[in-house]
Amino acid sequence: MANLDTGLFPTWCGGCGDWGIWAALKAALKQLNLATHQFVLVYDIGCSGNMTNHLRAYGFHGLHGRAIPAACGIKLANHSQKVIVIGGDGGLLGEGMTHFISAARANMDITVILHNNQVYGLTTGQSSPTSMKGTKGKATPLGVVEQPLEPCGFALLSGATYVARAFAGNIPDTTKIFVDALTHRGFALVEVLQPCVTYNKLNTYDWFRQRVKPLPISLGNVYEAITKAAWTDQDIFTGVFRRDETLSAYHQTFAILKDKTLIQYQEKRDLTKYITSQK
Amino acid sequence: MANLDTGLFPTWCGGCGDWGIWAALKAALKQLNLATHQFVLVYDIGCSGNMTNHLRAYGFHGLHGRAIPAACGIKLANHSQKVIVIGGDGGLLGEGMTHFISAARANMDITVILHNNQVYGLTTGQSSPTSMKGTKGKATPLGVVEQPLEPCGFALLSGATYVARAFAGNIPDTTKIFVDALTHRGFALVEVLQPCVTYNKLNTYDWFRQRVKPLPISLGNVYEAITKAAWTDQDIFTGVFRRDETLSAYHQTFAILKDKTLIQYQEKRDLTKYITSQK
Amino acid sequence: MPEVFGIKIAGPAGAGSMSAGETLVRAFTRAGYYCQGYPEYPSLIKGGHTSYLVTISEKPFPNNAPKVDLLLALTQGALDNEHQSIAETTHIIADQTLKADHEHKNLHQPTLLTVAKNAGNPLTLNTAMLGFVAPQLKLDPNLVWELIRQELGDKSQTLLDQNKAAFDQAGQLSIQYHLNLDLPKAINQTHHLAINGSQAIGLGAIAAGINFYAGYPMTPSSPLLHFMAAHQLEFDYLVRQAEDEISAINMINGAAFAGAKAMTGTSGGGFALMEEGISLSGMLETPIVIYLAQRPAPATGLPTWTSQSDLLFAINAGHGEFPKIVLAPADPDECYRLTHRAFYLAQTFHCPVVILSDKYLAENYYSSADFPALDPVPLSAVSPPPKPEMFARYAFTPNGLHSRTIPGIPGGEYIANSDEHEAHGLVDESAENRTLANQRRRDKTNEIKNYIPLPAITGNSDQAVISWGSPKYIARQVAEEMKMAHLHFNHLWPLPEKLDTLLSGYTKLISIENNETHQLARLLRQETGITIHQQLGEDTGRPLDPGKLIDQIKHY
Amino acid sequence: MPEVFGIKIAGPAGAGSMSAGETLVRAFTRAGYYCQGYPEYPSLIKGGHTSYLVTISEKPFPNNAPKVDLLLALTQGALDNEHQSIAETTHIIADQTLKADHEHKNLHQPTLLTVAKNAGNPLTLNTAMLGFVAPQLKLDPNLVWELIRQELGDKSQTLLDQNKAAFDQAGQLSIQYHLNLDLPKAINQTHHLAINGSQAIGLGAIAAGINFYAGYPMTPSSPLLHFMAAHQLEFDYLVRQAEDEISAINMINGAAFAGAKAMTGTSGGGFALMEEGISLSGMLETPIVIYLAQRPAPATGLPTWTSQSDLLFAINAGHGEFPKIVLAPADPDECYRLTHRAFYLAQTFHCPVVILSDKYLAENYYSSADFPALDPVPLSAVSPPPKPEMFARYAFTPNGLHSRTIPGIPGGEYIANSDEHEAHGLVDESAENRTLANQRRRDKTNEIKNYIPLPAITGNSDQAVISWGSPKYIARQVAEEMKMAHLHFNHLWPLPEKLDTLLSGYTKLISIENNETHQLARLLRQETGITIHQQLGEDTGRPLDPGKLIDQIKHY
Ligand SMILES: Cc1ncc(C[n+]2csc(CCOP(=O)(O)OP(=O)(O)O)c2C)c(N)n1
Ligand SMILES: Cc1ncc(C[n+]2csc(CCOP(=O)(O)OP(=O)(O)O)c2C)c(N)n1
Ligand code: SF4
Ligand code: SF4
Ligand SMILES: [Mg+2]
Ligand SMILES: [Mg+2]
Repeated sequence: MANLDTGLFPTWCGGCGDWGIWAALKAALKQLNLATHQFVLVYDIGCSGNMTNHLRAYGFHGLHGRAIPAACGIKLANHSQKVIVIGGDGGLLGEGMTHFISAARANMDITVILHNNQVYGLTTGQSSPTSMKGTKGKATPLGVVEQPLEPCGFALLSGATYVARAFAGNIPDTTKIFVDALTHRGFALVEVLQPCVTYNKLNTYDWFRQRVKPLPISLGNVYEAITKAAWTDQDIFTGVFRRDETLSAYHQTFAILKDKTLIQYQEKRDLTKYITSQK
Repeated sequence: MANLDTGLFPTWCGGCGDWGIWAALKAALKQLNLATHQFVLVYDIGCSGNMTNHLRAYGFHGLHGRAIPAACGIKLANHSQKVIVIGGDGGLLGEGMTHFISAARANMDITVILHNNQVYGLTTGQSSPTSMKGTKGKATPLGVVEQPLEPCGFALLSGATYVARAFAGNIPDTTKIFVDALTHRGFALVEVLQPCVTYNKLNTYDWFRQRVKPLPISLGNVYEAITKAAWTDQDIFTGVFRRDETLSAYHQTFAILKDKTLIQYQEKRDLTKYITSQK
Repeated sequence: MPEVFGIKIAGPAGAGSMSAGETLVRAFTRAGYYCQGYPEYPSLIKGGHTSYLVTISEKPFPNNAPKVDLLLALTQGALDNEHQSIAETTHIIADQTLKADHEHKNLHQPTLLTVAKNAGNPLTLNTAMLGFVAPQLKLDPNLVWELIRQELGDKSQTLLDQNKAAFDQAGQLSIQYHLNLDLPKAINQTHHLAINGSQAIGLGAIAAGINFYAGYPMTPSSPLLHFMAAHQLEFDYLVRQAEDEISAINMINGAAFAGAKAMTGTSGGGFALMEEGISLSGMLETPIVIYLAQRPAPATGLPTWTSQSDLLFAINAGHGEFPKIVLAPADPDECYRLTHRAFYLAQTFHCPVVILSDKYLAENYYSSADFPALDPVPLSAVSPPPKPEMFARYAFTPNGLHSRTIPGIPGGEYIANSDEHEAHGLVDESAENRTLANQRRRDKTNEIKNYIPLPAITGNSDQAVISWGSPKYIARQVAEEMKMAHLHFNHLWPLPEKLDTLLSGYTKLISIENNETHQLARLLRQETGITIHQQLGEDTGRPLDPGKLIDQIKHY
Repeated sequence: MPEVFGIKIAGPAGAGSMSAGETLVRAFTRAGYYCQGYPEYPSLIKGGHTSYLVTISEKPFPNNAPKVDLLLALTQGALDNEHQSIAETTHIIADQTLKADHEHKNLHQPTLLTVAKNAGNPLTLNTAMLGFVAPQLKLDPNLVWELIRQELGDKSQTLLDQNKAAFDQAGQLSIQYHLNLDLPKAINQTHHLAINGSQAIGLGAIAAGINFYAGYPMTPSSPLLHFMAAHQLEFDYLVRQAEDEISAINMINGAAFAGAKAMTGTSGGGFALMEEGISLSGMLETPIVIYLAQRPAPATGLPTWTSQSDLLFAINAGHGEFPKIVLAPADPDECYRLTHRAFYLAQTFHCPVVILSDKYLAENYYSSADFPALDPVPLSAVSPPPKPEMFARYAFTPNGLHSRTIPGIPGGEYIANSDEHEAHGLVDESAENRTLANQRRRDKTNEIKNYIPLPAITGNSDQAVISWGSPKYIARQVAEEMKMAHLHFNHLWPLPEKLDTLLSGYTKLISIENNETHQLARLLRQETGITIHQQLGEDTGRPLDPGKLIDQIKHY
């Protein structure tokens, strides 16, 4: 596998969980031995999405919240590409929640790496959909009223065929999960617990280390997985909540994508038959 | 309670489930004995939303998919109003899914009546987020690939404090549930199974009558409720999946809304203190 | 012989006046006429009054007939609703049981409902009407039945039999009637299409080699979505009904980045939601095509009526300044060619191309000359020699154009970056880089102008009527009757060089647009400094009335 | 004595150059100067180079000093990065350990880092720098410390003590230095504010009686969101961080319908998403205020830099044609008054009002005259006598204005209907009703024009510089130096009547805008037919340079 270096060095704060995710992703890509033209990285806008400038591969850095539809479009245009989404809780679960659910329901063959720092990092510290109740953000100084959104639960209820959680403080395990997710065929979510050392003073490395535990049991159905994926006061399980290879990925349901990618259809089209029918 | 008649008669197809919902809603409003200036009906765009012209009360017929945020704005401006959302599966769960989840998470004190006909009615028959797998719509002639979205499940996972399901073919029970939902304080979803006789030839009155059953047991926690709310091949339960009055509604968490509504604050504001601090 | 002849078929929504009207357009086209079919229906599913006006003529692209020569009323409501369109000379056909509000010398009341009922299905009334009227219109009943048969598609045999019975019995009934309708001359061509703007746009996209269409239903863009969906298997592309318009535009941005010829379509409200994604295309330089079918606004407006009120909205769509192309076809032939051209321009300039239509163009049926076969637009992508740096996708070039790669090409790696970026797509916020990037975008817009034709001119006069989009033939008729020249714009943005010279050659310019604020007139003044002397038009949801426009010009 | 004096403090993001810069603006304002503080920082959280330029003057609203007279470099990177801004005469203060790239006669290298370390916290370096520089700038150290103390807010006592120690020790160090800086004359006012555009807009909204602000974070509109959020308890309104911009605009439409004085704010990409909701406001006639803080685009662009490229985008926002007002303040005083006015206009005309600013205005600090106390804008709502029909909210009136009710008022029931509607809000798709509704909207726009002032004119000449928004004082400086008049627009849409007469009184018009396509110039030609002879400006993210503009005019 070629060099992933772009010559630009990340600007994340020292200690930011994004460093760990970056390291794990690079390690996973190396392990999978993919050439840099065989996959596309689709970045959302955020501190997470600023990884854009630090991986030398095909990259698409679109709009805040819209990485998933862009990724779906890329996948459908050329399904021989592995498509990986890098984004934050604000973008993927706030602005872009509809797309997250829709892509999961469709079992789009993309791997979504969710940098869950429970805050809007790049815009300097507002609360996010995963912020805990009571969190005081710059736009919610009276404290968040909402109950936090459960990314894994939502993915599971939407029918995501691969759902896992990792902790950015544990690079080896995160790498393993990335490798696993990247070899899944279908919609894969990896929620990475990502401490934001600058704007999230509650959910720190220590806080997570006290709670994070590997998922002890193997799970039965989706509803059980949803229950286990929920955070409790004591436990936040990491590991794989679902991996179901029995369902077709979205693109696999179309006969024309069986032997060719969509962009390989470049032949001239003969409209005569249709036109004649309109005479 | 005053007359709810506007002088315009609905244009729904004969036999459409919307007739039943209209009847049940009028009956519920009568039963609650609300005057027509004490509540606001917020309509989405769709066949469902076309109820706009047939209820003589304060009404807000906004944009496709955006009834919920408009309703939240109305509620926060004047929380002495009861705020009721009328919308379809396309608007509330497709275009507007992010808002649905957000309002539920916030426990906004609004009652959402979801006309679930599993199709885009007004735009003449495309598949919707709740269409069953394989459904052929005008824009999905090869059949829907997605797994159908579970409205009650999503509401429950989002933290909706009231979640119920009714069947438009059963007006008395639907009325009862409406009355119940309208007396709940907090986010209330009533999913109404609404046959669309014109564009949904699968999920007909008969089809539902074979499957619809009152929820047999009282439910434990939210995760159990999610499980029971899921449709199975045999059973589609109607009734109340959750009613939790212990949590504050969103507006109740703000001290300034304790004794006055937001729009009652019309006093002149003295900026001197702040301005002095900037000198 | 009159120049045009107008036939209106009216009934409640769901009673089949639309399909009967379309059948008449097809039948007359085959019979060698030029036709235009104009549907009117309210924004609801059932019950409201709907009508379909078929205008036939010996000349191409007739406008709506100024009066209804033949009214086919399916129900009492239809008859009542249409009382305004009944002139003294209008022939009316209505079932025997219906009551006209006053005496009409040309009221004909065969027992059509009885025929339909006898055929076993009262819903065959529209078919009975066609069976009755075909001989009176000198249409070959076999041809008309064949078209009805086609329209019924894969309906059940019972339904086919019922329709056939109704059609034949009504034809029998017709023998006793002699309406002696005064029809225009048929020119007896036999190769014309009967086609609407949506179909023609779809065919243009298919001919251009579209790979991916993502859309979300919205009147009046849905017919294109449905057309594209219906033909995906036949022509090897994919259609995705997206979860919303925002997803659709971002999906096609992604697909276009990956090499797909990609398109989306919507109407005003959906287009508003897509604007951020259009701006994205401007920054990433993805080749995308966006179809905007206009309807009266603001907000939900009049969803099933026509309008041209989104011109400046489309031209100024998306935050910031970036190259963008806006085209507006006026008839099926232009729809076909300009859509193909939209893909060509997108692949050439790597920018968003907007195709503006409206409900009138999207849903009207026209007799149209055959469409030429067109080659697909070649996919613009190169295979560069691998280098240590990434591919210089956004390198500075003299005319702002540059080659691109797509994922899968080794050595082509680059970042499509929505942040301002340097040649390889890496973020670069320096003033120097920004200045260069601005220049690249400006150069590109200037280069595009070389591809933009001046407006088409017909007629010779020092006074001219100007128009854009679907009212082309209305403006043409006005110009002809006023003995003025006619300048028609189908490339709306950017405007071509030398336009000022062209316009300043006229002593009087009159704009005709289906909007209230005279957007083309204002655009022309903005870009050329030339004032349009008389600015005409309104936005009532209805097509403009040539007679009224001529009056306004005469009384200026 | 120079007219202006420029002090730049530079360091990596997170090292406190921003807060130190703001402290200097406040200190100089209190010391009786006119100041302006201009921050520059990249779109990232940590590490990038940031700087803060403080310009002080005896005249109001100084533009950025043309050269840096005093550079305060916090780190080696800062010193290196700023080498371009160092002139021969520039005084530089940098820690002893730093190395300049070549000899500077005015390089001063006290042991500031040692001071900070001795104070127990190297992060107090910025405070040490202020302690050192205060005496050299003839600022009262007690005043400066007091301001730092304020800035530190509720930080821990340890941190306060560390900062105090660093400040005092650096002050001691300073005694040995005599930079003899040549400062402008102070005018010794004592009542001026040091305030940025975001705060001033927030105060205007609060004074107007805002009830509800819904927003979604986006640079450079976030400072307003944060300001509004911070002060909600104090001033009795509510702020909601919405799930996205679409929710925000629809929430304020709902809230405004229910009687709230409601506002949202965003930047270009978010504004794009709000356009459908702006069109909705046009149809429902809800009084809403939308704050659009511009930044360089397209797409994500340069998020933390300034631009004026969204003027036509804002004016043409939303599908369809409807009354809309666009205002653009240029300084804190205008921010305060025009925001108040925006609420007033919204309540008067029941239409969307857009306030355009940009990163420059939103984040720059200015010394500003005190803000006058303003009365709240009265809520427009009536209590009609109950009738059998609903309330005729959209009744036809001569000037397009009509009274409204809000939920809770018996007898006021009506439908705010996004479908075209009749007087009570019930759907009505007839041509007659649409014509009336169009007329109502047109009348309203015309009525609004009566409230729109002509541009403010300074200077007397037959040649004029024109500008809008934040470059006002840059254009003013250019006009003054060129001895031209200056026409400044802060009401951008609709444009006032008689503007053509005013403009045609000048023999030469020169536009100055922070964009590439000269949007105001084009708008003026569109609406008046008058061509702006020279169109200047660029969109590099940086404020325009008066010197360069003057050159361009001279070499035209
Ligand atoms: C339409 C739009 N709205 C808002 C923004 C501003 N914005 C940029 S990043 C961001 C939030 C990022 O939060 P998250 O996705 O959690 O990423 P993080 O920075 O925490 O990694 C926001 C709101 C934008 N760029 N576009
Ligand atoms: C932004 C936008 N997109 C699309 C539409 C077109 N549209 C109107 S109603 C509708 C779907 C309605 O489906 P649903 O919400 O299920 O309501 P139903 O008609 O089935 O009751 C759509 C797509 C619109 N009005 N606005
Ligand atoms: S602000 Fe938070 S998320 Fe962003 S780089 Fe710093 S630590 Fe990481
Ligand atoms: S189309 Fe369906 S949902 Fe709409 S009115 Fe008819 S039956 Fe009801
Ligand atoms: Mg985040
Ligand atoms: Mg529906």
